[in-house]
Amino acid sequence: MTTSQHGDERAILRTDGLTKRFGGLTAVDDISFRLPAGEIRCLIGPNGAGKSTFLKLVTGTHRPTEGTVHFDGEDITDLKPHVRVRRGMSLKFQRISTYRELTVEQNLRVATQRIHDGQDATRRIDELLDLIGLTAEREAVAGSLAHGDQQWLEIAMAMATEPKLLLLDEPTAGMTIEETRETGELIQDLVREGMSILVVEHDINLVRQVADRVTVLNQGSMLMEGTVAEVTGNEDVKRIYLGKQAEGTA
Amino acid sequence: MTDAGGPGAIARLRDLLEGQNTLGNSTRFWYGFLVVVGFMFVYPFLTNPFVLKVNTDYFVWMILALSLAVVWGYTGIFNFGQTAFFGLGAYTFGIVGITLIEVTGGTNVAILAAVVVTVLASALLGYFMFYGRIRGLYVAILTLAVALTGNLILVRTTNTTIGAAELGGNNGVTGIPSLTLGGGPLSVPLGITAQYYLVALLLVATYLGLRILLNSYYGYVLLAIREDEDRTRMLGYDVRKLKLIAFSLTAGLAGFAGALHAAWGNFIDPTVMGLTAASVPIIWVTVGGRDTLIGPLVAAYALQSISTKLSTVGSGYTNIFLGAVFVLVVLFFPDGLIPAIVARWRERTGDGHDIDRSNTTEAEA
Amino acid sequence: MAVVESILRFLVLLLSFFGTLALAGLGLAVIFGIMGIINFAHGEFIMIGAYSTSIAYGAGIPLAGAIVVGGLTTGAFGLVVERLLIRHMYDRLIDTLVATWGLSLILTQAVQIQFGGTFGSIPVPFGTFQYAGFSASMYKIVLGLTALGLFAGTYAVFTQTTYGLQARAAMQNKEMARSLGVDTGRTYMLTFAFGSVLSGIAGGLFAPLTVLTPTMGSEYIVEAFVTVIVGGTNVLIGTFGAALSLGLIQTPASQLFGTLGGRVALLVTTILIIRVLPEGISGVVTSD
Amino acid sequence: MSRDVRKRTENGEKDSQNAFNRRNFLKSVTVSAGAVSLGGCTGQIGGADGEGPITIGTLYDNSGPLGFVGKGKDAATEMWLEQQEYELLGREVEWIDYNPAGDNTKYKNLTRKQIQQDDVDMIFGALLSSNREALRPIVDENQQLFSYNDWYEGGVCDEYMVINTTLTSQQRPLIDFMVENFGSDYYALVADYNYGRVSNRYARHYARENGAEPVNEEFIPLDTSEFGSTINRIREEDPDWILSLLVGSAQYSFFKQAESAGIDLPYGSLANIAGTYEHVSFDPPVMADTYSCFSYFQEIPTETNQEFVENFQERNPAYTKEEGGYVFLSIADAWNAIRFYWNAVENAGTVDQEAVLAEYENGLEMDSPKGPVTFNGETHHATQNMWLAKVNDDHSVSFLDMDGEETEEPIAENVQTSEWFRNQCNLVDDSSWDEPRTEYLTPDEGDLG
Repeated sequence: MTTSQHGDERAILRTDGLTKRFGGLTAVDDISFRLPAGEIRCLIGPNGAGKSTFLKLVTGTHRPTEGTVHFDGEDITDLKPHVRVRRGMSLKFQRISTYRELTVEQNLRVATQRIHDGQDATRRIDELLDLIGLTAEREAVAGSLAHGDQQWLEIAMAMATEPKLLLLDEPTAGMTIEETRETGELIQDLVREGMSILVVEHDINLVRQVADRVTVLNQGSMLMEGTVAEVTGNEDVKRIYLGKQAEGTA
Repeated sequence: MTDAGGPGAIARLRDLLEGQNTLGNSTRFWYGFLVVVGFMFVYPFLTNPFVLKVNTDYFVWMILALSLAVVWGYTGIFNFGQTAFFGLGAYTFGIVGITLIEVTGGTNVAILAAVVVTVLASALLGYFMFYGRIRGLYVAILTLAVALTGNLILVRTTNTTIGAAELGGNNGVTGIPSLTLGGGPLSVPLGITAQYYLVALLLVATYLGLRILLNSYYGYVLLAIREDEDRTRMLGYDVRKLKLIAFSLTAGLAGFAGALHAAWGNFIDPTVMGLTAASVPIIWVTVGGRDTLIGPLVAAYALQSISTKLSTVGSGYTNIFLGAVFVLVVLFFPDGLIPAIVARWRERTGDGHDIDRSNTTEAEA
Repeated sequence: MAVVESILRFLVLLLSFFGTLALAGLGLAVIFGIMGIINFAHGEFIMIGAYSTSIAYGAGIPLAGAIVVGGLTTGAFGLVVERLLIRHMYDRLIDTLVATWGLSLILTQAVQIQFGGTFGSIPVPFGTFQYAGFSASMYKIVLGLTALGLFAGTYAVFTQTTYGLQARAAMQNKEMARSLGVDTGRTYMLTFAFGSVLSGIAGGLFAPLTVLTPTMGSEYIVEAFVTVIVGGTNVLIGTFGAALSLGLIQTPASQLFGTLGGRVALLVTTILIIRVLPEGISGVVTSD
Repeated sequence: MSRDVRKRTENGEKDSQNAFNRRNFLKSVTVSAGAVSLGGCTGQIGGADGEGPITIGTLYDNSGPLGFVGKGKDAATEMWLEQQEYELLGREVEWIDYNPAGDNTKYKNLTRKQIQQDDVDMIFGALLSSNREALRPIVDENQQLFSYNDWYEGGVCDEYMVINTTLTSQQRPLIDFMVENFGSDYYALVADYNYGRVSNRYARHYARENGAEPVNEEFIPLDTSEFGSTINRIREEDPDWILSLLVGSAQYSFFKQAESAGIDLPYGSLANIAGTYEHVSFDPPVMADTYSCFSYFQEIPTETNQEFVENFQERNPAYTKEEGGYVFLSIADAWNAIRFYWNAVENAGTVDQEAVLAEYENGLEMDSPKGPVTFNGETHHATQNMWLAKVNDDHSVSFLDMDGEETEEPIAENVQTSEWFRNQCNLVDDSSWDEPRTEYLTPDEGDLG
């Protein structure tokens, strides 16, 4: 278990002994995690490894049974989700959650209007539309967009709150290879702008393309952490991914 | 290409009033709007006092329709008991009005009291519901249960007197003062025509005010809450607090309309909180169109005047006709009449969208 | 003996409140549970059941048979309504609410025009239940037991028949059921008809106890609504649990504070239960 | 940072999106403009007095819970107008019949419409007290002569209202009879709204004058149809008889449930049989042993009444026993109301409302299905005979005198309003057309002394 090279105080996100139990089941088991500012971290692990629950503990949707969460140096364990967002955190949901019956512009305006108002909000919307190539779809109803476009729209909405930390929950689910690659490029652009990104992802191509470091979860606890090369070469990781098929059940 | 070079002020005003969230953003709409408002203000010279008096009440019901259009149509909070707040406003106005009419001579305090009491009561109920994570159909049933309990209590107030007002149980409160203009010694009770103009003015002001609200920051937030509360929470909005605010302010508007109704008829009785009364505004908003303001307005006016018209025919068929209207509209115009008419109009004229974007380069039709 | 008498009195009262709530609510619950829609004309379906039972009884059919006739007539009527109206608005809760409200206005007025103010009544059968100084209407007891019987019958339909299997599948997850080849359209049609039969039978059972008027449906709509909503989406467990708990509260309340006390207690309990159990009773029981 | 990551233009289906152009929006507002005028209809000028048609307005529910009552009153009004061939003082009579359907706001609007637009000479209307109280301010404001003729708890002292019906205070003989023949402990079942509560106050007062006391007074919400707890309570209290002030089809189910629960106490009813004919709707013996005191029953044995009932049932078969109907009190009251008006107009020789009211006030007298009735000028209420009916085991009705013997005579003749009300309300001396008294008096405990 290698500790991160950067000092704790520069960590944008830090969890200490984070645990979540649902009745008998321990979904997240004593995870101490550091995400340095400006890093793209991928969180991988087989289904049921606790990735989503961990994310929900970070966003505040669930309250931890034990342990604390620190964001940009502040203890946010007891803060409500919307307050954490105002502190600079933003989430793209696992299930596509654009406002399906509202137009693309209305979707983006809801996201940006808390930061910018009036004209510069419109300017910001135009930039975002241009960035994700949906300028022509401005008036279209979000629900009518293609699957990939909807994922992009929601990523743009998450970016629109100009967060310090962007949480992406399987952002490329249902995307073509080409679209996945383009998503990777977008993520790298964002980091260059100073944003830290935590991506929960299965698609190994995206992980290779974007990840600075990778954290592997298995059955609720942290199996290992390291660069893409270290992780993909590691026997344990192979076992929990490949071995699982061999043994049949987890 | 903005519209025909109106002075900056009009353009700024239109920018406030218009937006994606409300129907009617083109110049022709505003011309039509001005024609209707003009007709409303010329109407007293064309007809007799009876028709004015009846139309004044329709305008009051239209304000109630607007309040439900915002809380349910736009915010998605299915408030089945909005008429309970309408009734609460009416009763508060009646009690305070009767008690103070000699003292202050005016009804301004009574109107204020009606709105304040309704906002507080609804804030209490709203806190009870939204901070208890109650959603969807359960909000509807809970608000309906509150309305029915209100009805049950009010029917028993046969010999209860609050201030100088006898609640009169099933017979309701009588002798409620009409609206007076100004306050204190110089307050003047309004005649039928004056009441008509005042309520017409209040209706237009409420409509335009809500247009501005719905196209502003809050309008987008309300729509977002209706569509997906979790997504909205993760964009940094305190959803529970915003729902509570939306719920109590629209209830206050309903209470205000209730006060106007009590002043209009100098009377209010517990049936205003019954099951039948509770479902009527729901039907206006559904028939008119759930995510518009104009839909419920037109539906409220049309259905109330048709219902009165039919009762003068003395036929027992009023309910059959109204029932048939509800069934057919929901069957053939699921999104409501007005959106259907607009959609059909757009198909015929090939209009993509009626958004009057000043920066689109297309030629003005 | 006084203790036995008051226990019996409490039980009979509980049985009659439970019976009324359960019978009024079951038909509505079946439709709400499986199709996710509220039939606002449910009261008028009960009225149709009562009227057709009264007509059958008047034609000489014994009460039990007349009630079955009432149930089947209402079922047939429900089928027609489903095919003409409800079929076009599955899963659209608000639209079905308004459409069925329109239907209820039409039905009440049509029956008023056709049959006038009040309609032929049925005498209360079975006389009086006597036990050591305690006497109660035997029919009330039979009513409560019949309600239990109907629950058992509904349970049997849901567990033993293919329709029941498909209905429960559609209730759990409509898309999944459809992908497994369940013709939800047909299942919904049968569900609405089945719910209507239950409402009709309830109407037939209530007929002897009350006066038949076009507006009699409104007496039951609030009870039915409250029972179904407090019960939650699971048809059997929810409705049964709600009818029992509300009955348990309404019984002492009405004994202590009279009928008004019972009525206020019912509404206040509903408000509290919804607050404590946002998904209703079945939310608690079925959520693992 | 606007790097066009996605090559949109290559993808064909995006271009098919039709280009935006600003189109104007339908003048949907014209729909609402049209509707605005829908509500308006130009005024008709009613016959100024002296010539032109006489217009009579009626406001009785044709639908809703009391639809059957309103329809009965309309049928009685129509029978009379047809007998008069729609002619009065040699002038044509126009009948304007609206259906407020039990909605108080509609009562207000339609009253206003009949007064201001149809310019009616007389209005007959309102069933519940709440309907009357909703429209009374409009009647007073416009000085419109108005006949209220449905049984109520009494107390209206209004210059412009003429009332002919049964008042609770006139039903005193029932209480005296029940206490005398059955005992002094009674259980009161009171419909929980104004009529029930005020009538109960009268009943309790008369009972106490006879030394009787209610063992319990239960106030029951109008839409209650489940009486298990009430029946239990009655059995606990074990009263001598039951006072019924039950109103509404829901509450009548008490009788059936009590019957099947083995309660066989005599019922003294101030609110059943005459107006709502439970003895016809229910099968025997549910209503057996019920005593009711009203000014009118279909079974009243006088020759005038039998003739009236035959005529009415012949024209309206729905009200025959075979069709489960009954010629109930409200029908007879409506019949008397329009005939009082006819007499007053014929005496006054004009339809000028103030003159017609003057005729009412100096006392009209006429025979009627109820027997002879006179109109009391001071109180604006009718004075009439009261009949005490008993429902036998086979639900037939027989009339009794104070000692319970069968009779063909009313139990009390020329019964006026209560003494308390007569002292409070003298519309001849202390009220006039232009300085009117328009009150609604409710007796408190002490008032009925």
